[in-house]
Amino acid sequence: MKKCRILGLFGNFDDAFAAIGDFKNKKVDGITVDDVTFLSPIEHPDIDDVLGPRPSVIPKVTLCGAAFGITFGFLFLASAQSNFLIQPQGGKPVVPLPSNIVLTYEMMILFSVLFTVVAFLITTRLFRKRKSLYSEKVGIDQVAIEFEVDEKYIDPIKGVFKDNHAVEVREEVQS
Amino acid sequence: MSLSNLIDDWSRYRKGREEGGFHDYEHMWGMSIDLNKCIGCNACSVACYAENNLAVVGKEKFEKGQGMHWLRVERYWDEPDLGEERTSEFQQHGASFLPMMCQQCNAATCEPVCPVAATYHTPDGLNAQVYNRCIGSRYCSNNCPFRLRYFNFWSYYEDSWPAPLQMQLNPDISVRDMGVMEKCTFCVQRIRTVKDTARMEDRKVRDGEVQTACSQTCPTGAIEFGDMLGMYDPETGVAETRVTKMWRKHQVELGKTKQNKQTPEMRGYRVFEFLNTDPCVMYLDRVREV
Amino acid sequence: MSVLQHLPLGRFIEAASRGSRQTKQTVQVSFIVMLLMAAMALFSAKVNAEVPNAVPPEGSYSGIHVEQPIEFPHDTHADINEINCMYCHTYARRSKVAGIPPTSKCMGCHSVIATDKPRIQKLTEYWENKQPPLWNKVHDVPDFVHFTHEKHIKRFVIDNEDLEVENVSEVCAFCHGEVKKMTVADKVKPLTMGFCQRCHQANDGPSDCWHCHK
Amino acid sequence: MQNNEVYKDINEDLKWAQINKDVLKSMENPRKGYWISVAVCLFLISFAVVGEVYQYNVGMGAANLNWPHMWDLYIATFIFWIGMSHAGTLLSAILHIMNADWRKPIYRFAEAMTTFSLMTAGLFPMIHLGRLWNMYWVLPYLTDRGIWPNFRSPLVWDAFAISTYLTSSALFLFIGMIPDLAICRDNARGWRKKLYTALSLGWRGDDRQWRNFRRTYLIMACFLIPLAVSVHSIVSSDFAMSIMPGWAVTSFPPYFVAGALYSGCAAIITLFILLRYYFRWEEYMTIAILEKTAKLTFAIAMVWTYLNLIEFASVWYGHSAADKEVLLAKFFGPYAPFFWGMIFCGSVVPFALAFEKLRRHLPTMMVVSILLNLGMWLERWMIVTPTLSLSYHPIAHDVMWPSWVQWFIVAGSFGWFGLLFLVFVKVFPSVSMYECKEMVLHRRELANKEISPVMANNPGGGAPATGVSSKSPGVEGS
Repeated sequence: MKKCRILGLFGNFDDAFAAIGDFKNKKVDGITVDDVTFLSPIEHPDIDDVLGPRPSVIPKVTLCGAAFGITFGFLFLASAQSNFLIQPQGGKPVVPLPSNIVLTYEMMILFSVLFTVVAFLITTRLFRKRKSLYSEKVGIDQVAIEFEVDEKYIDPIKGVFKDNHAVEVREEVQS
Repeated sequence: MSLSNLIDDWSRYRKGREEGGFHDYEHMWGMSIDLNKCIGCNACSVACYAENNLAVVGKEKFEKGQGMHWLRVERYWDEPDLGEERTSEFQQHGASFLPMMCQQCNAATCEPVCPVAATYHTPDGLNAQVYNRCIGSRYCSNNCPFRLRYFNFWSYYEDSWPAPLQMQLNPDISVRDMGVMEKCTFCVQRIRTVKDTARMEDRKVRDGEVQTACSQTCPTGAIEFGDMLGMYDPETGVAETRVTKMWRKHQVELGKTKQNKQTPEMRGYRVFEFLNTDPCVMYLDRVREV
Repeated sequence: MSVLQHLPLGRFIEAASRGSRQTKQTVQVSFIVMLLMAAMALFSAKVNAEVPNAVPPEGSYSGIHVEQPIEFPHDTHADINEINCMYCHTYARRSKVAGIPPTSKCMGCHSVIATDKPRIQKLTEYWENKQPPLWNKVHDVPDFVHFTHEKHIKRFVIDNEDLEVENVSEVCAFCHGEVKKMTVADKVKPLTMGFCQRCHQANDGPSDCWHCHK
Repeated sequence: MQNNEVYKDINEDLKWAQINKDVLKSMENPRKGYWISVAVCLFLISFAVVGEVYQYNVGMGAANLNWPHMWDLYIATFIFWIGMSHAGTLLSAILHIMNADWRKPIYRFAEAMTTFSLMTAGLFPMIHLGRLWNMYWVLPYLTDRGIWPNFRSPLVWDAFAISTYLTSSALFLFIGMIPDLAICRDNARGWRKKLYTALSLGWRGDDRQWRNFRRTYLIMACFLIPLAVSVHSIVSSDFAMSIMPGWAVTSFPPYFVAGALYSGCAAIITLFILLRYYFRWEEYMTIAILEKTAKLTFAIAMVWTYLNLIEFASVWYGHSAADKEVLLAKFFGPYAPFFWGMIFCGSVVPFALAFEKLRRHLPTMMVVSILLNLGMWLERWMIVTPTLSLSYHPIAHDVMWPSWVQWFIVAGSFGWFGLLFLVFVKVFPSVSMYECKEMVLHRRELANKEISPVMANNPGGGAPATGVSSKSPGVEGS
């Protein structure tokens, strides 16, 4: 049993959506819509309707970032200030809240943004090795459907691609 | 830690402000300047130059406004009397003089704005300027309503003290270089010396022991300097100093934005009291015959 | 002193738990803070046995060697012959600077002692020419630092009842290193602000900037 | 129908391959005009370098600063550039959240402008320091000396806010550019190939990437808006937190934010026209988009004018003698020409934007936008300097004009910004390709709906509902 990758290029979104619809309707046994990887030059507004909901953890990570920013920011400032030996003198507060609120606010935004970006880089798997099955056409004006499946599904998938006017089909056997 | 400490400090601060804005002070140095006695001779200013290693910038730079005189004697010319024409710039009564040195505000506006905390309040109630911490953002001077902070716009020490004049520099105070803010310190080097001597002798500082260069030099004795908290007296314990007596007599109190004077004819006032900076220098208004 | 002092939170916790500033401090020490304190106790440096009631400052410095006109052997004087530091550096206990002894003080002994040694002969030459040897400064701090020997000697030697004055070199060693083991003095302590600051914190020295900078 | 063409934000018949081609073309073969611009920028920078080296060595006196003029053009120009940086946030973040898709062809360069003007602005607090070599003391770094920056100081808030803003906006620019960098990677050769391969981080446009990309972009936009507002209000607190007359104004934070958006919009119009002219981007930077930007600018100009009037009124009825004196000095004193110049440029000139004929005329718009920017720069100068000249203490009343060093450095900052921007347009796609495609798709769907609602309701009907059709030339070749 070898793992294979297969990619079908389509000339427009409608053909590709029709193909996904076919997979959804179980035209190929053992393949569901969750196996579909959809490559496109833009994010089509209807993509969620077609592929079904797929969750993203990014908002949660952002929330963590904001919480971390607030706690770390305030604790960092407060610890720095109460270690600052000359500050308690002269009847001034050791931990001045008004200015700490301003600075904590900035720290919250900074850490939220940083956490979001890091989460983005991880969840999109941008640092993985690039897969060979990639068409530059996706960057221009074509859309593609990709599967990573067992060898035996190759032919039925190819059939569905052909039925839906795929412009080009590529496949690759993993070593 | 921490949370209780934080809350404690915070409430301490609030309370402190209501009680007049200062507490836990070892001293609270203050001044009283009698403008009736001031004759505008500028001796105080000269003494300050000599004591504090002030740079002499030269006529050209002084005219550009880059001079550094920690103590400046300001001259004000009166308006002509009612119904009279102004005949010349100089009025017959002559000028009024106002010697201005750093007012050592207890709620100083220069302190919170310094980004590196080079200026802060000492336990002596002084408004400190740490030259070697200053990065020269000049925000403090911009936020000083009295404009009593001076900046080293150039590097002066080579021109100011050509050899062998550098030998007359006061070793107890640093020579400031380019890019540093500086101001009157109430002659902190003298205060420190006296305090150290007192500590070495295991006693307290006595009234009149510390003298600033200006008050020492003033030929008419217009400038009084002393501790606003009162001072140790070998006979009676803590006693009022001459300065506190002055302040009490003229019914000026620290920590107030508006003085509640029982007898309005008493002459004491503080400059820009309404700005709530709580300066430690009281002036006694000049009385003149009209 | 603890390792924690080098971390912002650690110093925060430590300063808070010590309650250094507040007299009426009510400290709420949580379980974690207690654990941290136990860790601090493990890591904290020992109080110097030779100098009671004092915590020596931490820090070392790769000493730079300063050439002197005469290689004065500190070890011979202070270690072998056990001469008190303050016998020659008299001014340490009464002024800001410790002072270099005048040549007359050297000659007080060396007009009779060890006159055959080449260094002593060199010294005698200076003495006879009425010229002081131009010693080079080893322990130099910037001009904006106003260090006073007097106050430190008072705190660690004179006011320190448990210390015998014979052991003063241990106090000097806080900042000058083991000079009595050196010949020509080298700078072996960093003498940076952090070095001063750590000692001030450990020994409750003043933290007001204007004590040293003015 | 023909007449309607000019009112369209983008032509829906635009081929997607054409978009790629047009944008990628802008990154190749600099023309003569480009090199001349680079030379001009380098020339300006060299002025600034001369000024700064001189000032660094002899002291701040070289800038003709004096007592009481401790700040002058440096801080004014600093606020100007910080203000300029709000353009990108406005166009890319606020309009993104509000779903205004006409922003799509022009937001990329506005974002770049944000980052570069922040990089320019960040230089000024350093330049104005008396001891530049110690500027890192403002940052809260760990040191064994037990000293920290003074967290109460608005200047430290500035350091926090600006570094946060710079980080966030640079990341925002970069994240938004990743899909376009992938396109560049597919088409580039040589060193560019390596650069884009590294920068595009292996983007291939699968659905997981797009989904997370959209979320990230939206979240960052949501954070960038309050950040931008806080940055300029913190900059305003440099003044508003003081007690000086003319500075301690409660309305400064909104006033500064409005001024920032204003100058940012004006700068967008300037660069819009320049880019459209240089790269022949009539298809993307359409007159219709320019009009919308101009209307936005006009609205913000009116807000700014209103806040100005409010400030005058509150001073006038506030009965503070010193405040009133500073205000009168602005009106009639030595700074009056600059003050009235600011009022003219900032409040009168924008009325040109109220006329459709002028809005659609590019040379006029160019002149207007430059005048608006000039007005905004004067505004900052008029905030900083008159207060220093005429504060509480009468003995410190003085007028001082900036020296050549200050003017050189201010001019050099424009060169520095220009150089960064010029490098950007040649190395990175300054029009967002994927978002133009989205825009085309969106417009086409709208158009189809208008033409035949039956077809639009029946997506499986085989109509060319997207920008790509099987008959497009790109597909036939394969």
